[in-house]
Amino acid sequence: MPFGRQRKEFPSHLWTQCPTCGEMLFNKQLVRNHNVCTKCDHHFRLGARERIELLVDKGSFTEHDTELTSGDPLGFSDQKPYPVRIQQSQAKSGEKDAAICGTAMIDENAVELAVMDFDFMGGSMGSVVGEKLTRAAERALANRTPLLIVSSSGGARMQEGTLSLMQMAKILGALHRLDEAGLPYFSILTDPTTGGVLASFASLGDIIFAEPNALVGFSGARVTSETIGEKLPKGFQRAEFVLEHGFIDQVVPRAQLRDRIAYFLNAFRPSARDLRWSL
Amino acid sequence: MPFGRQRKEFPSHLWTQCPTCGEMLFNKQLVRNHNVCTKCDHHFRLGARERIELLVDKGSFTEHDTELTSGDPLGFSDQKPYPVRIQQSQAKSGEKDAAICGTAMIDENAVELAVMDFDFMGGSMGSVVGEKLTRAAERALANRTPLLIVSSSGGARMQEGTLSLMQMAKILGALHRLDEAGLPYFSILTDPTTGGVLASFASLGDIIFAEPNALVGFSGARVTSETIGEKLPKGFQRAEFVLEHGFIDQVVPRAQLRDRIAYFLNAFRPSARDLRWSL
Amino acid sequence: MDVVDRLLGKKTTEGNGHLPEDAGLITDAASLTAQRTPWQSVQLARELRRPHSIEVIDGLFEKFQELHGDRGYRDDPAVVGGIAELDGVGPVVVVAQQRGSTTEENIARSFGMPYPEGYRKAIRLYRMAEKFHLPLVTLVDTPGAYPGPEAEERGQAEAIAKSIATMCGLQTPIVAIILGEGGSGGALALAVGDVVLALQNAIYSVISPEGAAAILWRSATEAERAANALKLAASDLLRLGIVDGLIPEPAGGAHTDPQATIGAIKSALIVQLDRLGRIPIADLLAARYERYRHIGVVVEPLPGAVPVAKKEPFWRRIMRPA
Amino acid sequence: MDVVDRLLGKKTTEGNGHLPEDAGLITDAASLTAQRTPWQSVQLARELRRPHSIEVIDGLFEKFQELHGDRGYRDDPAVVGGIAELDGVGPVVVVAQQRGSTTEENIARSFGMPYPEGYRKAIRLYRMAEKFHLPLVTLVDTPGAYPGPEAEERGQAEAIAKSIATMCGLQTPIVAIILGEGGSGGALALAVGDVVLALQNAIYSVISPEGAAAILWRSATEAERAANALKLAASDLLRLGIVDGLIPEPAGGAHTDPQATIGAIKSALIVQLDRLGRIPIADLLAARYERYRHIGVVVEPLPGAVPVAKKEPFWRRIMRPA
Ligand SMILES: [Zn+2]
Ligand SMILES: [Zn+2]
Repeated sequence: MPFGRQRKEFPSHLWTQCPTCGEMLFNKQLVRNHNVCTKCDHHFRLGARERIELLVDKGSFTEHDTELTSGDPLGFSDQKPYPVRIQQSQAKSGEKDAAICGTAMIDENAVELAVMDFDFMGGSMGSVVGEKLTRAAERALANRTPLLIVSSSGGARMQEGTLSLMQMAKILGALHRLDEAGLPYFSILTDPTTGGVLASFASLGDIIFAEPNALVGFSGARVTSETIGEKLPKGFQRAEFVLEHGFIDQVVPRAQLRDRIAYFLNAFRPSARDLRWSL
Repeated sequence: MPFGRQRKEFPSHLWTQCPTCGEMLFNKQLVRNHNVCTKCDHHFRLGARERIELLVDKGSFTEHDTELTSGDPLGFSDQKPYPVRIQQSQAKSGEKDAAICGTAMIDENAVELAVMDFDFMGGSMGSVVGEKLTRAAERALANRTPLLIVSSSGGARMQEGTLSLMQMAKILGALHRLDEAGLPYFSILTDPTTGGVLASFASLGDIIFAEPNALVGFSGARVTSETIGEKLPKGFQRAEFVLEHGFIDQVVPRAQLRDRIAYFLNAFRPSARDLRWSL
Repeated sequence: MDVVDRLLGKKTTEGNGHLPEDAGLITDAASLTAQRTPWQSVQLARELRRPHSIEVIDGLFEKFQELHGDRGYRDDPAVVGGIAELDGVGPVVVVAQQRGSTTEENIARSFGMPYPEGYRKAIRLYRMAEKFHLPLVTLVDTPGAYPGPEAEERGQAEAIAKSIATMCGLQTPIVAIILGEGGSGGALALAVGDVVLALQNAIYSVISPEGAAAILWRSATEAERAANALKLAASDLLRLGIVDGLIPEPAGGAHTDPQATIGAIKSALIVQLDRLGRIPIADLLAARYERYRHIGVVVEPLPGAVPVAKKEPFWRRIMRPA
Repeated sequence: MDVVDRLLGKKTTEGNGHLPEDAGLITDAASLTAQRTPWQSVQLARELRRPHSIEVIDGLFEKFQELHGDRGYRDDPAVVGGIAELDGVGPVVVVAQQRGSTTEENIARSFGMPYPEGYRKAIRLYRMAEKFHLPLVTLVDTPGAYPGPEAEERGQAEAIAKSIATMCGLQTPIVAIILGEGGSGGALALAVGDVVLALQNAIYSVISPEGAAAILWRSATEAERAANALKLAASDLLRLGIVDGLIPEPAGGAHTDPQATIGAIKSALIVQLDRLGRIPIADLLAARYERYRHIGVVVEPLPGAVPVAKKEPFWRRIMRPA
C-alpha cells in the first residue's frame, strides 16, 4: 500500500486533502501522479519502491543485499527494545531496513541506485543503511557506473549510538574513492533530509537535486529556533531556501526528475575515446 | 634615504610625528626600530631595501633581474608620458621598477624573495613586476626553494593597460606550478596591498602574514563607500579586520616577522627521508 | 593551421599562424578596416540591447541545464553556469557573467558584477569540467567584480585569485570569449583560457575608462580620452597578444543582429574546441602556461638573460619596443 | 606490536594486538576496573576545569603557532589550529575544538560549537598537512556543531560532510583524540583518523543524552537513562571498535591533574605518530578505509555474500551478535 503515511493524516481511504491548496484528491489519481497534487503541485512523500519505479527503466532494477538486517549491538531499549522496534517496522513496511539498493538502468545508463525509506523508522541511518550504501558505492566503483542516492531521513539512528555516527565516515570513505575514480555521484534530496544524512553523503553529490519544498537541514528547526529564541526566516530549511544559499544545484519537480537525471548521466558519460570509466 | 615618503608628510628632517599616538619620533631612532613607533608600535611604511635587510640573513641577498625596465607598449600619456614617469620614478627611488627580487637565506633556509616597492609608482604592477615575480617563482621551482613575496601595492599599473592585468594570470600560473610541486609560498601583506595584487598572488599564500593595521582590500574604500552610500564598518580593510574575516593567518608585528617566517620555513622543510624538494 | 602545429611554434603564411581559417575569425589586426574609436567600442560593449550571456547560451547550445550555488554561502545570479550540448562537440561546461537588459534584471544580477560566491560557483563548475573531462567555455561580460563592503568582507580578492589560479591549472580545454565588457580582475577570473576570443566590439581593460579618468585626469569626463589611452578595444587586444582572435559582429554592432553574432561565435567555438580536444592535457597545460608567460613588454639590456624560447609564434611573443 | 603488523592483520598475545605497550594506553576493555557510570563520564567530560584544547596544546607541543581563517567567511574561534613541534616527531599540524573554561570564553568560542567556517578552516589546515607531509593531530571536544540559523544558512551540513570526506582521503597520518565531549557529526568532522584515541572519561555520541531523552522518553530529565542506553562512554567505544585505545586519566578525572593527563596524551601521541610515519601513504589510506569500513553491526543470513576479509584483527571486525 503506497499510502501508509498519508492515510494516517487524512482519514479517508479514498480521498486525501492537499495541505497546500486544500483540494480533495482522489487517492488513485494521486498515485498515478506520483503523489503530487494535481492542482497545486504539492509534493507528498513517495515510498522507496514507488521512487525506484519512477526513476528507472521499466523492469531494469535488480535489488542487492536484500537480507541485511540490524543487530542490537547496544542492547538498546527505550519505550520498547530496539529489536522489537525493528520487527514492527519490518512488519509494517515490508522492508528489512531503511534503504533499498540495487543496479538499474536509467535511460539506458547502468547505475547503482540507493533509495532511503522514510517509512522505516523515519529513514534513520544505522549500520544496515551504512553497510548497504557503502556496498552500493563499492559496486559502482567496481562496475565503473554512476551512483545515485535518494535521501529521505531524519538522520542517524539513535538506537545504534555512536556506531550509527560512524556510518557517515564509512559511506564518505567509499564516496571519496568514487570521486577519485572520476565517477559521478548524484544526490537527490527528498522530504525530509536532515541530521547526519545531510551532514554526510547527501551534501556531497557532484550534482545535488532536491524536490520542491523538501525539508533540508542539519539541526531540527526546533533546536535552531530555541538557539536564537526567535522566529526563523521564511522558508527556512526548505529546498528553495537552501538552493538560494548555494547548496543545491536544482530544485526539480518529481515529474521531471527522471529526465533530468538522464540528461546529466548522458552528459557525464565518457566519450568513446575516453576510457576512464572502463577500467 | 629610507625616508622619502615620510619626509614629505612630516616637514622636519630630524623628527617625525606618529599619526597614531602623536609622539615626536627622532628619525634615526625610528629607522633603527624599522620604522615602527617606539611608543605605540604604529607601523610606518618600510622601503623595499630596508625590508630585505630586515628579513634575510646578513649579507645573504643576491639580487636578480636587476636590469629589467618597462617598455611603453601603449604609448601611454596622461599628465605626462609614461616613459617620463618611469624615468622620474627611477631617478627618485634609485630602483628600476616596483619590485626587487633575489635569492637569500632566512635562518639558513635558501629562499627566493620578492619585495614590492611602494615608493615606485605606488608599487603598481606592470609587465616588469609581473616578469620579475614570475621569474622568482620559476627560480624557486627550479631550485626547490620556498618563495616569499612581500606585497606593497596600489594594484595593477594603468599605464600598461590590459597587459598589466594579464600579469595576474602570469604570476598565478607560476605559483600554481610551485604549489603542485609542494613548495611553500609565503605572502606577506604590508601597507597597502590592494587591487589586482591582492586579487592575485597576495591572497594565495600557503601562509599569509600581514603587518598591523596594513590596508588590505580589493576595491578602493572610496568606491566601496560610494557603492553603498554610507559609512564603512570600523577597521574596514585593515589587517585585523581581514584576519577576523578569515583571509589572513596572522597579523605579525614587524619586529617578529623574520622569526615568524623562519619558524614556518623550518616547519615546512622536508625531513631527511623526504626527498620531495630536492628533485 | 592545426593547433598542434601552434604548440610546436610552427608558422604558416595564412592568417597569423594559429587559428584556423574556417572559424571566420579576424586574427590579423592589420586587416581590420573601418574601425570604430575605442570610445565607440565602449558604448557598443555596454549597449543594453547587446546579446548577453543567457541569450548567447540559448543560441549557442542545445539543452542548457543551469547548476546553482557555491556550496558555501549563496547562489550568485551574476554568474550563470551549467552543462550544455554543443553541436558536433558534445557536452561542455559553460560559465558566464550575466548582466541585465532591463533595470530590474540588472538589480537582480547586480549589473553583472559577481560577488565572491559567484567566483566560487565558477570554481566549482571548473572542477566539474575537469572531473568529467568536459571542455570549459566561459563568456565574459562584466563591469568588474562587485565593489561593495560585503563582497570585500567575504573575500572578493581571494575568490578572484583562486578562480584565476584554478583556470591556470585546470586539466581540460578552456575557450574564453569576451562578449561585451571585460572589466579588470573580475573579468580575468573567468578569462584564462587556451584560446581567448573577443567579439569585435568587446573591450577588456585593467580599469574602466571612467575610473582611469578620475585617477589620471582627476575628471570623470575625460573617460573618452582614457578609453583611447588604455587600448582596451578588441583590435588593440589582438595586437597586444591578449586575445587570439576577434569574432566579427554585424556592421551596426552585435545587437543589430544577435542571431548572426551568435552564429559567428558558435562556428568559432566549434572549431576551437574540436582542435583543443585532440591535444594531450599535459601539452595543453604547457601551452596555456606559455601563453600567459609571454604576455607583457619588458626591456632588458642583456637579452641573453631572458629565459624565453628563441622562436616564438607571434601570439606568444614578448612584445619589445624596437 | 608494530603498526605494520597490524596492517597485515597479525595478532600477538600482548594487549589487543595493535597498539604498542609503551604507550600506556588501555586497549583491552575487559581490563577496565572500577569504571564510572556513563552519566558520571558525561559530567566529567563536561567539567569546566577539565583541560581544554589550548591548554593541552600548550602542554603537548613546543612552539605552537596558530593559523587563522577559512579563506571564505570568517575565523571561527571555536576551532583552533596551526603548526606545532612535537618532541622526537617534529612539526605537526594540530586542529582542535576549543570550549571555554569561563562563561566569557564560552561565549567568545560559542561553547566549542563550530560554525561552518570552523570546519572550513579545519579542512584548509588538513590540506596544509598533506601538502607539507606533516602528520595531523586533532583534538575533539565539542557539544556538537553550532545549531543556529546562520550556521544552517552557511552550510553546516556541507562543511561537516566535506571535512569528514577530506579526512578519509588525506594523504598524511592522522591521530584523533577525543579529549572531552565528542558531540555527533560536529565531532566526527575532526575525528576521522588512522588511530582514534579517547581520554578515559571522554564521551562520544550520536546525540547528546539530553537530546536523546527528549526524543525517546519525551523528558530531558531522563538524560542519565539515555546516557546509559547510548553507550557513549570511552570504555564502550573501545568495546565497539570506535576508538583504538583509552588514555588513562588520574583517579579523580583529568582536571585533578592536568599535567599528568597531558603527559599521558603526549606519550601516546609520540608512539603512534612515530609508527604511522613509517607506513607508506597508500597502505595508510587503505587501512584507514578498512578501519571505518568494518564499523557497524549487521546480520546477514548468507554470510558468503558479505564482502569482508576473512581474517580481521579484533579492532577491524564487524561485530556480529552470536
Ligand atoms: Zn494542492
Ligand atoms: Zn606612535
